[in-house]
Amino acid sequence: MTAQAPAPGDQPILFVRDVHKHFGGIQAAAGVDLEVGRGEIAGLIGPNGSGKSTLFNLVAGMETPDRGQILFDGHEIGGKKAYTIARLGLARTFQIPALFENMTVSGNLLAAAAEGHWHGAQQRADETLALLHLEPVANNRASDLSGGQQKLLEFGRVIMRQASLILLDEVTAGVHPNIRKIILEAIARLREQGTSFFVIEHDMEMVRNVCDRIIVMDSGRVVTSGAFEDIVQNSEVMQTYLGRPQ
Amino acid sequence: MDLFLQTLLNGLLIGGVIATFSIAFQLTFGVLHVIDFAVGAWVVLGGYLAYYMAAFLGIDGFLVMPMAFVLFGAIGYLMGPMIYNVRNSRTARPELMALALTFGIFTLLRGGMLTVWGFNTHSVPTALSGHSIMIGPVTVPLIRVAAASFAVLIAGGLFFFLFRTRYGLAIRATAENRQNAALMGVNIRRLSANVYGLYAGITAMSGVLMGGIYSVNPEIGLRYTLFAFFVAVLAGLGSLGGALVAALLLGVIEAFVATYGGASYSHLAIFATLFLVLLVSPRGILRRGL
Amino acid sequence: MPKKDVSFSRRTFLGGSALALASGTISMPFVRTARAQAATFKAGVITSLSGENISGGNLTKNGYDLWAEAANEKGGVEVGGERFMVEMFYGDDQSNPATGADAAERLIVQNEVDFLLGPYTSGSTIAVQPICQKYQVPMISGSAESPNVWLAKPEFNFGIIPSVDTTSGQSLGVLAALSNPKAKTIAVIGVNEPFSKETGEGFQRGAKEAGLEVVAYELVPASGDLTPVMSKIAALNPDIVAVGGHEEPLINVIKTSKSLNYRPKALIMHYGVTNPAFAEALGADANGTSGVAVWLPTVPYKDDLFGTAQDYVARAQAKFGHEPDYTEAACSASGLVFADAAKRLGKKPSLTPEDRVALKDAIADTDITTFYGPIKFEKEGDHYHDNIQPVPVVIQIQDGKTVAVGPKEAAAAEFIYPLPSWK
Amino acid sequence: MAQTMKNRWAGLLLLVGILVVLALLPVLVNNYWLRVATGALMWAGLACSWNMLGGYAGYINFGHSAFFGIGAYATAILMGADFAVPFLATIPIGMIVTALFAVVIGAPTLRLRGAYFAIATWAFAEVLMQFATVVDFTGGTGGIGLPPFLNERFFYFAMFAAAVLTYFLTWLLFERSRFGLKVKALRDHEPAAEAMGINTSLVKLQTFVLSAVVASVFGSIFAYWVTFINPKSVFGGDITDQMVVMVLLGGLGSLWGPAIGGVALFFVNRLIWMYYGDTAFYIAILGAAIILVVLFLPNGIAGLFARRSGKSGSVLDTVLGRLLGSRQGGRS
Repeated sequence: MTAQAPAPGDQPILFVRDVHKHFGGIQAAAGVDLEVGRGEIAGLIGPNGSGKSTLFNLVAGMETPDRGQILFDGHEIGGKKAYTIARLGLARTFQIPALFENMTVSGNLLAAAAEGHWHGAQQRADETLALLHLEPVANNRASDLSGGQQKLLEFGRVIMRQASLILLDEVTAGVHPNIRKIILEAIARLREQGTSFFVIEHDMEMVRNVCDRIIVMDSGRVVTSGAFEDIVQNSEVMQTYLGRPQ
Repeated sequence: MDLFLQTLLNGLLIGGVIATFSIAFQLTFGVLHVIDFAVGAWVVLGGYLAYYMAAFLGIDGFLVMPMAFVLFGAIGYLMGPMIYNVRNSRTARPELMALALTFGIFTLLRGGMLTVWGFNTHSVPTALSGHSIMIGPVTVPLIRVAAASFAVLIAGGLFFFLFRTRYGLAIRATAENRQNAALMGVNIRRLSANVYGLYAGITAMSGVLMGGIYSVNPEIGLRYTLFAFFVAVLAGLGSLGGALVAALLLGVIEAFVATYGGASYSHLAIFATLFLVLLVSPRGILRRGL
Repeated sequence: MPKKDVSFSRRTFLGGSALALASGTISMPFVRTARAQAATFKAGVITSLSGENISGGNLTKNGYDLWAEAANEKGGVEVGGERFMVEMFYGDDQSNPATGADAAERLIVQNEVDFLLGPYTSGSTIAVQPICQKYQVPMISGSAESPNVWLAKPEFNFGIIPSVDTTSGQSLGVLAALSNPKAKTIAVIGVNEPFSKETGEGFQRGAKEAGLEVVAYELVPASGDLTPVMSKIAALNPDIVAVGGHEEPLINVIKTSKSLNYRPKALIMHYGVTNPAFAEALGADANGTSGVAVWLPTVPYKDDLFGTAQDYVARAQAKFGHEPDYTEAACSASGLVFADAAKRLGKKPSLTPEDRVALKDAIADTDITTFYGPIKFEKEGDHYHDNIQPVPVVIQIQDGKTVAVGPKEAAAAEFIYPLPSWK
Repeated sequence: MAQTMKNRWAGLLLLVGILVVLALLPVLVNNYWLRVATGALMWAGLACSWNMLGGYAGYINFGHSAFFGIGAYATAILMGADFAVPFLATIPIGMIVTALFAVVIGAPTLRLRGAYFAIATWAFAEVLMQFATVVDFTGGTGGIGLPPFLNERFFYFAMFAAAVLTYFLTWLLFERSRFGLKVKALRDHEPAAEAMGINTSLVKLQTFVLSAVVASVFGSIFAYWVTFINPKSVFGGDITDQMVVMVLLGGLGSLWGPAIGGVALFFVNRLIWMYYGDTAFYIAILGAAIILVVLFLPNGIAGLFARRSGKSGSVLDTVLGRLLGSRQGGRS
């Protein structure tokens, strides 16, 4: 694993090499290697406890890797502060919605744009509200939203970041099909604008429809990656994954 | 050398005294997630009960302790659900509203005591007050030893209760996560009544001892609140073992600074220590806080 | 909201004020108080009725009330052959100087008092002095013993009790002279709070003047545990331990020293010892403790209103259920100073601003003897407007009673020295 | 839309009306009530300064009196014979000293969360109080007097100006700018705020320093007004306690909540104090009042007037819920 980082220009948007992280005796990341290409939607699957969320936290700057290299858009970001990474153009959602509960829905969107994307934020907030069908609740407190609406708002904040790479952590888990549809449309829209996605997802249907490529993790390592159909045909991998229900 | 030993003992016993009213306090934070401003008022109420029992019925302070436990335990039991409701309400900052509620309770009790019992300072007579024994060159005040033993006993008892009994398990599960508790079929409102009652009862008992060691008047409650808070934070909120260690540490610092550095600096040293420890180890000295 | 009769019953006051609270809340800010029909002298009492100094604050209130009651029994304060009732107004300073200033402004502006009776604490007194100056209202202080009170030469403030730096020091000379075999060493503890610290400093100076060696001088925080300091002092084993503090730390000093089984040959405290609550709280353990008092129930003075000091004691005993201490006495004497000055001034109530300035000058010329003793205010120096006439008496608690033990001419009992050990 | 515009104009009119009345107050009421109003303005301003960090940023500062005290002591010491600095010049010096303290203390302390932060700040205030008690240049425990300036109107207008500025600044920074959005975002979810590119440590520190500096201005005016301060009277924990209770009563994290709470509590305190002043009973009344507000007005007095939207219940709902104990939220 001594591959050099690719030259700028054709480099992937996210490049992870040999990243380790342990909590006490638990090895949550044990030498993770992966890339996410520009304009790609990469899916990350694996059983619970396989290190998916830890990987997201490492990439987004919520955790510091013990060692290894994380490049985002050509910048070394391993161990950098979360807000620094965010300002470079990386945005994420949280598995459990992490809304600004006491702010209004539009306040949540504006706050997301407050650092670095303030120009025209009000207009983009209105557009985002329309895109996500949140206009009727624009002035409600975020904590008063239904679960599905909270997922939408969480996604809306990410849109406001105008990010080049978006990490989505189970963004459609447990939501009503209508809301899932809204989210999928929004993902498609952003993709047209050249945004890359890195998605943790348990719903195979969603993975199949949305992701260009699948990365499979187990026990803190990347097991394999490839097109959805290829992975599904590799019964050993599916055994690993599907054999352990969540 | 003799003075050194005496100072060490003084410090440990001051720590033991502080621990008596700080340990049960950990329970309210650990289980109910409430910072109870009223802790000092429970201490003072216990002291007053003992004073009146002694003054009018001639009952020794130590015999009043079970009475204090039952009486203030019952009052606490009745108040527990109210505090629990505020703490778990859907306001913007329920933990703050709970703090404000206990501040209101503290103020009400203080004003009530001043109005009803007046302003004089009283003392609680106990069988051990003023008695001491000599161990080598060191004088050991017995009432303080009793208080320190009480603290250890309470800490041990609570520890056993929480970690070795079924109901203790329920309490810990509730502390961890309310949903868990609900799944286990625990009636959380009743549990919060029990916990607050237990805490108020124990704290009032410690108040009897405080009245024996120091003195009682309605205005001294805030002092106990202050120290209980400091011990709790130094210990790591909710940590029982930490509370003992933290109280002893504060006591020893106070004693050594007062003896060898100048008494006027003793509180400066205590507060500065607390502040610095928090900066270095944000979850208390044992790093076990919530 | 004037009360027509002067009654100090708490219940009537509460009842009346509940009504007033209902009716007066809205109109109060904008309407000046209506005048009572019969002219009265209005006295404004500022003191600590809540907060940490509540204990002493109530002593001052007792003293002031006792004078008003006695004066009103005789039909009031006499001016030009006529008598005018005294009406009392209270302002709680909540043991906080800023609130004390609020209280003064309220009493002067809102209640239009003719003069003020001063706070218990020196801090409040200092904060109130500028208000007195602003409105030219004289204030007579029956407590406030800190020397700081008089350093700024307050034109409108007068003190009945000699400031503590003059009394605590002198008392050690008396004590040293009484001790037999003669005491040589002393340790001084001062609680680090206003008054108590200055008392400690006074003891320290007085010890040197009395030829005593100061082996330890310890300032302790107001809520500190006293065992470390007592242990340290026990190890040094001085003949005398002197303590400056208020009631609560004084009680704790005794309890702590007993629990450490250490007893100096003499233990002297300033203030608080003479407060009956002290002996009551400690019971037999209080015996043997010495204190400094500028007045005692046994002093041989008298005046027209209260009669002898013993008559005064009987009156206080009947009303409060305990022997008055010197703060209560000095506060009652404050009223006598006012009555005397008002009589000499000859102006009927209510006093105009010019009258109040003249009243201030009249008070400054006071030269009377009361049950409390002689009263005459300094006209210059560091104790400007303080009455430093009274000679401090060293007292000792013997069998639960406060008795004078020195100086020789005032002594009513033998000084017990050295004190027996605790066991 | 027309309705909101109408409401906005009504609000503005009310605000102008209040300001006019306040500006004319010295000719409307006597000196005592002017003094009470001066105190009320001070407490409204102090409560607002506490609310900057406590309400908007969600960090409960139990040691806010430290900064009030630094301002007060800066003015008292500088106006003393040794320096003889004119009063108005002491205010900016006090602000600078306070800001330095706030940076040094805030940077490490703001890493703590919840109760730990609250009690660390309390400890800090106690350290300062003990320090002021044991050193000499503060006058020690005996306190320090200032040259009396006996012009009640000057102090009224000084407090008035300081309070108006404080509220204007709060409105501008926390309600009308993206700084406020960042502060509220970190209050509600710090990791999420970081993920949105917000440097939460910096924003917290800025808020902390701002709130400290505002408190120090009031401390400066207070010291000169009262003419005498001692460690207890300006560093005392009860000063912070009052600010906290005022904000909670008025409405946490709202612009006008602290003003309503501050003025209401101060006036109620003074009224009870006036009529029940010879007993300590008013303390009990105060305590009961606080309990009742917490139980029945959990969103503060300002919450009564707030626009209710979505699923938040009405006041009546809340009251009934509290009485019947039926409200069991899931939040922990």
